Amino acid sequence: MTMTQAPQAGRMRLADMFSLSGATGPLIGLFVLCVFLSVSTDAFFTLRNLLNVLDQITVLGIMAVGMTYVILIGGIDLAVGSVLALAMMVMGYTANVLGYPIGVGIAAALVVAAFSGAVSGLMITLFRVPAFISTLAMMSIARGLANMITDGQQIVGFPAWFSMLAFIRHGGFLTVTVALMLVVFVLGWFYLRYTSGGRSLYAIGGSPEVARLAGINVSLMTVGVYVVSGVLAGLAGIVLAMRLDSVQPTAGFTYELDTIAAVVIGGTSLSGGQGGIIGTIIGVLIIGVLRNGLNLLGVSPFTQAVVIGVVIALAVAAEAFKKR
Amino acid sequence: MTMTQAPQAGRMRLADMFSLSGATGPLIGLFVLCVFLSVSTDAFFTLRNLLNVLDQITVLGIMAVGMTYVILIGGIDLAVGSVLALAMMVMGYTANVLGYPIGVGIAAALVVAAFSGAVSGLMITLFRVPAFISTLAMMSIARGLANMITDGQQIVGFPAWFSMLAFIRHGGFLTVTVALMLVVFVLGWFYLRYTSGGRSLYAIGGSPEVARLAGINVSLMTVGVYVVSGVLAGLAGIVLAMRLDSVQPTAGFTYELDTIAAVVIGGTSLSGGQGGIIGTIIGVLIIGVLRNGLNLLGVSPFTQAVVIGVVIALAVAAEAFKKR
Amino acid sequence: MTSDNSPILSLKGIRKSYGPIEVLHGIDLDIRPGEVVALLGENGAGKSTVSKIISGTVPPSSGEMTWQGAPYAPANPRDAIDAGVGMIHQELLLLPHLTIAENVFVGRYPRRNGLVDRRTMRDEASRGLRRLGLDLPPNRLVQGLSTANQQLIEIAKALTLNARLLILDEPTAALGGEETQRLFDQIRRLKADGVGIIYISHRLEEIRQIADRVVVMRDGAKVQEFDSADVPVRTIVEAMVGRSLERMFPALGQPSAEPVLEVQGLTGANGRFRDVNFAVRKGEIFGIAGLVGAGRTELVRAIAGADPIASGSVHLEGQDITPKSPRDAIRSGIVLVPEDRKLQGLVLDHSIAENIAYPNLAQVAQAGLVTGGAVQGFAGHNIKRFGVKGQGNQNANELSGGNQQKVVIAKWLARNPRVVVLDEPTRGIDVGARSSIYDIIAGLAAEGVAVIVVSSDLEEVLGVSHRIMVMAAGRQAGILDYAEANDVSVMELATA
Amino acid sequence: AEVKRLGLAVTNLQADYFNQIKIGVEEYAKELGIEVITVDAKNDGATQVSQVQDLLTQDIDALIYLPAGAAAAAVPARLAKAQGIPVVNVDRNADDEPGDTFIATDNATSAYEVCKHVIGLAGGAGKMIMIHGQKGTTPEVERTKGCMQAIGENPGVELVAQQWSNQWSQAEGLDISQNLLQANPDVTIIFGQADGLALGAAQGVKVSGVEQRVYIGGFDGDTTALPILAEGGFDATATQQVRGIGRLAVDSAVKLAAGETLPAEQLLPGYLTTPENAGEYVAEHP
Ligand SMILES: Nc1ncnc2c1ncn2[C@@H]1O[C@H](COP(=O)(O)OP(=O)(O)OP(=O)(O)O)[C@@H](O)[C@H]1O
Ligand SMILES: Nc1ncnc2c1ncn2[C@@H]1O[C@H](COP(=O)(O)OP(=O)(O)OP(=O)(O)O)[C@@H](O)[C@H]1O
Ligand SMILES: [Mg+2]
Ligand SMILES: [Mg+2]
Repeated sequence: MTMTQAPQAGRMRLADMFSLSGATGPLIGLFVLCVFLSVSTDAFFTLRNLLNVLDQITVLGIMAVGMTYVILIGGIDLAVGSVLALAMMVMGYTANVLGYPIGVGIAAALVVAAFSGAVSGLMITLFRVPAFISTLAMMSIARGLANMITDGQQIVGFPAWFSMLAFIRHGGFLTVTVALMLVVFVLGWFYLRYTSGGRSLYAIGGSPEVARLAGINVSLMTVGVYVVSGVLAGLAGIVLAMRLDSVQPTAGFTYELDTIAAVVIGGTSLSGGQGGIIGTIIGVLIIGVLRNGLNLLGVSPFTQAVVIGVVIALAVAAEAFKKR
Repeated sequence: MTMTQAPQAGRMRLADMFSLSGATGPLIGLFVLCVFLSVSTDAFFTLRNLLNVLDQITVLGIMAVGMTYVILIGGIDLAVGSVLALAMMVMGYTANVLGYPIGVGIAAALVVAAFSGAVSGLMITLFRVPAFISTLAMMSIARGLANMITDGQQIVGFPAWFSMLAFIRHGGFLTVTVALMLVVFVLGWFYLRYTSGGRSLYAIGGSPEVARLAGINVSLMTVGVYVVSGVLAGLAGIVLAMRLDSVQPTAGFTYELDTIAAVVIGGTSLSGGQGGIIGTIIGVLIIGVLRNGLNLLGVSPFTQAVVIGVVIALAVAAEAFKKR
Repeated sequence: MTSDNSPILSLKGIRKSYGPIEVLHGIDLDIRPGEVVALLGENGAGKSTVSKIISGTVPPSSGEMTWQGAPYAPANPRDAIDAGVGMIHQELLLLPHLTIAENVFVGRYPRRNGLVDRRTMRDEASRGLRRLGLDLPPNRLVQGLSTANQQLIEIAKALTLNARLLILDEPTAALGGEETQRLFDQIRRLKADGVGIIYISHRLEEIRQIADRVVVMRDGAKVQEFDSADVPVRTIVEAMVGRSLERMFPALGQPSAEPVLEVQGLTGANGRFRDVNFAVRKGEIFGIAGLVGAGRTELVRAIAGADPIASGSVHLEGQDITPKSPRDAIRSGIVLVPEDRKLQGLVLDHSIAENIAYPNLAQVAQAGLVTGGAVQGFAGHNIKRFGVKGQGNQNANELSGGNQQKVVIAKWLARNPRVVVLDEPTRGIDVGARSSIYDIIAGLAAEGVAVIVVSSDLEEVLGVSHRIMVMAAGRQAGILDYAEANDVSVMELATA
Repeated sequence: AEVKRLGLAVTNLQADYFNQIKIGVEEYAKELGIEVITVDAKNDGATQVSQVQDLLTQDIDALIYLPAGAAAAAVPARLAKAQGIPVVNVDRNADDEPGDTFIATDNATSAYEVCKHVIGLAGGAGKMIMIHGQKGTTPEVERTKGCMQAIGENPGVELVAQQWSNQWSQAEGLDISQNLLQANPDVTIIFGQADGLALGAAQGVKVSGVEQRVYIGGFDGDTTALPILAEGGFDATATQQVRGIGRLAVDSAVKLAAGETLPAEQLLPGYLTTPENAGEYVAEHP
């Protein structure tokens, strides 16, 4: 008995760590997609292209971690795209117009992003405005503010090293931005799986009332989650600034939909309480690979829209079907 | 006792008919907004301008009725803006490229719009794809198809009477498009308040399982609601074509967010089961008056975004506060 | 026992109002360590409200509490938990998508090196469950567990709290006799450890077994206190309802020989019951008994079209009407009063009137139109008929649990069905109301309706049924006649 | 080197102007036997960086780059140059990383001519409304500059109101003109910074029931707007040589790849188009 018990416990733990919680369907989808692309275009399955895909998902990937938390507690954050733009502009303005060091600009950007998240969170908890509406309002406000900073103009002229963080591949492999994304993934996953705060998010998503009765400070956690989502959107804005070597108030338009799609494709339920970071990573990869692959295949942009819609629906439907 | 009973019953019935169900806060908001605009610009409180506002809300108003149903059953329809564009293009293509009469074009447009809604609805009921995702997918697909019809080009050259439907004010008052919107409002309101189908939508929104056990055909009603939402988006597309005297695959971009905002500002709850058409009309008016007023005041678009965000948040927060 | 200890908790002049309505009118209550105080009263008397105030779930409008001599005013459940108050709420509060272990430890995850210690969590949860005789893998999701099992998990959650004061609000409502005894063993153990316990139940026969003191509430006030549980049930009931109750169970009429509902070889799609055959006659009350998890709920849900059927058929008056959906069943005249009123019976944030109208919209409609007045009128009539304490325009979640149950019954009986299936019909219902529900059941039968009653309360099935089918592990173990049915014969079949 | 494969990164195919350039490039390249890979950034700079990365993995020999966003991002050009691939910027150019050559319509001059023309039609005086494109974008800034010059030369013209659109769209043109005419019913001149805005304004004039003749100028010479212009639906536009820009871009790419140096800027005039000469451009778009 003990002999069979021990390895089983070990196996359990591993399975537990990388629990796909509802993301096996998407994982299979990702796999099928990759096989299909490798067969149909030579350019896809090359190290250079795969590293490109990693580069290209950094912004989405970082935002998706925050969005996973938000959706896990049964909320939604429509403001991430605009907060990204606002944070970008704050950074650019602080660094290139006010002339502070870039580090100060980044700090200012993250503070503003956190503040935006906190405002959304407080509207939800204090004033009982549904998350959809409070973050929709914040989306409009943050976009307006981002534009007002420079009256709609972009800001350019960052030092050369800044943009290179997004493009120099250390060890022929990792750019700083990709490394940043990986760190965010690991921290986001670890918090959710192994801390009591992370576990509480699942309880809140399952039922805020049950969580409250169990002594969880639901309001505080909720505000915290929107702050995290805001900060990560801000961080994504800085990464985007590196990728663009400029900051623009129009950046991140409709990114919220991509981000939500990635999270949900990855198996996190919009009704809250179910899902996780591993699934989200798969969701982000599906969207990234799909975009990249359709470009490599030279599919017309109009057809791309149709294909992306169909794949999103299929990925989620496959999971739902599997469950039955 | 009988003497006080009778009038009270009568009062009850009236109050019941125009029940604001959660929209008194927004109604006050609308009133404050109108007073403010009347004071701050002469151009606002004129018959002509108010008729303009009516003209300008036709598209939003028609879509918002369908969206109210969708949100009432606890769903969401992100595809309305794209379905609007697809229906427009189908109408234009049938009438001006294939050369059928406009009536045929309109019929074709509505059939395609209904079909799009049915596909969303079936994805939700049959394949258990969450509404957010299935309609997000449909949004991408419909936009792609709308573009593919003419490879991204607009279509012009409708007969003169077509566009005049949106502009000739019969009796100095009602354009055909505004009349159409009013008819949609009345039918939408009547169905919801006075038929057993309408009541069932509330039950489904309150709890799909309770509704199912109560013998309501939840799947059928759900598909039906998305079909209605699709058809009304198609109708809104035709109204927009009249207003623009042209059809464009880019039309209706991000209209879904406006529509959802109007419905929720009007007191319909995103968690389903609560709300109604009267509230939605108020929500639509708030958005219409706000846009019109900010333009009359010459507010910069960047500041407009901030103001709109703040007003949305306030309108909904006021209602939530009142409830406590 | 240390009954002369100073109280851990005392309440003084606690009042509570919801809007203009005061539902508690100055409650005084002392709980001492190591004693079990039974809190009794009719539905809506205010028992749950008192418990919620103690556990920090709702704030009192006025009044004071002291905890071990110090002033005590919990602002939220966390404060109460930190002070040492544990509570099992009347409504089940489990998170279906989380594992059993996580549910047991929600909000207080065991930690090692600052991280959640999953192994301890699993082991502890497992141990807690086994004490209650439940052998479920702690990694299983709660989703899909029977109500009884969920109730036991809820109890395990409270037992592992290490509380100084434990409030159990109708913990046994969904349990069978054996589970109840295991719970009592645990309560005795806690008592010995000096934990104070408030025990709320409508099963008065339990009181004598477990309580040290009895407090009776009526309409938001404390009306009587007995210093021992050795009080005749009749006396307690009189204190509760303010009058004497003649009898519990009504006299049953004679069913006709003609079968109405016939179930042939029925097997559930998920295999929780297999090959069930029985027939219910016109005017007959057919009880279904069995241990928790025997598959009774699944069986009756299948008959009512709520769950898919793998094979077999359901016949109504000779016609095959095997339902594919609840809609089918309702059309044929079969209605189900479900086990879980919160998830299956009511839209909690809609009004009572609307809830009653939902399955009856065709009846409510006048000339095809459903007006607000018609809904109120229809509901008002049925609210009166079934003695619901509440107004038609009140939201269902403002009612006490027992009154919610009456609304669910009213909603289904309003449509004059031919077959009525009641799954745990008196769960959480007070004695007075319970006997009136039995009267309703007997009345239905007298009108020629075929009635099926599923209950874990043995006394109830025995008292109200013409025949009793006993289920064990998804199979029908036997059908007993009124004459041959008693606790012993039923239990023999159930454990066979 | 010889150009066999060309990458075309377009801002936003939803705008007719860019769509026409794309068609111009694709058709001409086909004549020359060059393969074109087209990607559409849908107005998003970040998407465009990703797309250019994808183009570069496909071994293109030259890049035609129409920058997305309010102004040109430098990174795509930089990425291409880092691989030794020549870059032809079209429509927008980045100051800090200009393309090897830059092709565009002379926005300011053309806008000046359109405004001068409609002001002339109105008799050199009157109240005027301007409906701007997306605030802060290069064409919006340049066209405003050009038109303001024409206004400045005619002291009788009073610019009574202006408002910005977010998407240069007809629906916005209609609502904005309706509202602005509401506040200023005696306006006689309107400049919409794109044909869509002008068409919306024409609709707005029709429905506001103003009595006086209102002269409307647009910009772009969209293929769908020109027939309407020909019938007098509005009064003037600047027809951009979209197909010409496309052809010039391909030629420039071929030359750059062959090692030639080209002027830093190649500005093509927009042709002032009125109902009289619109027919020519409908027959064959420049
Ligand atoms: N949120 C609320 N709003 C208004 N009234 C409420 C609310 N919650 C409870 N009540 C009322 O308070 C009274 C006491 O309810 P409570 O739940 O305490 O009764 P109870 O004794 O636990 O009854 P039961 O035995 O049925 O559980 C009832 O009349 C109920 O209608
Ligand atoms: N979805 C499910 N997945 C897995 N097991 C389930 C599911 N639903 C029920 N079960 C199990 O099936 C067995 C039969 O449950 P059922 O609810 O029919 O029992 P019952 O006799 O009605 O008992 P009670 O209602 O008293 O709990 C139980 O052991 C239950 O835990
Ligand atoms: Mg209670
Ligand atoms: Mg059961």
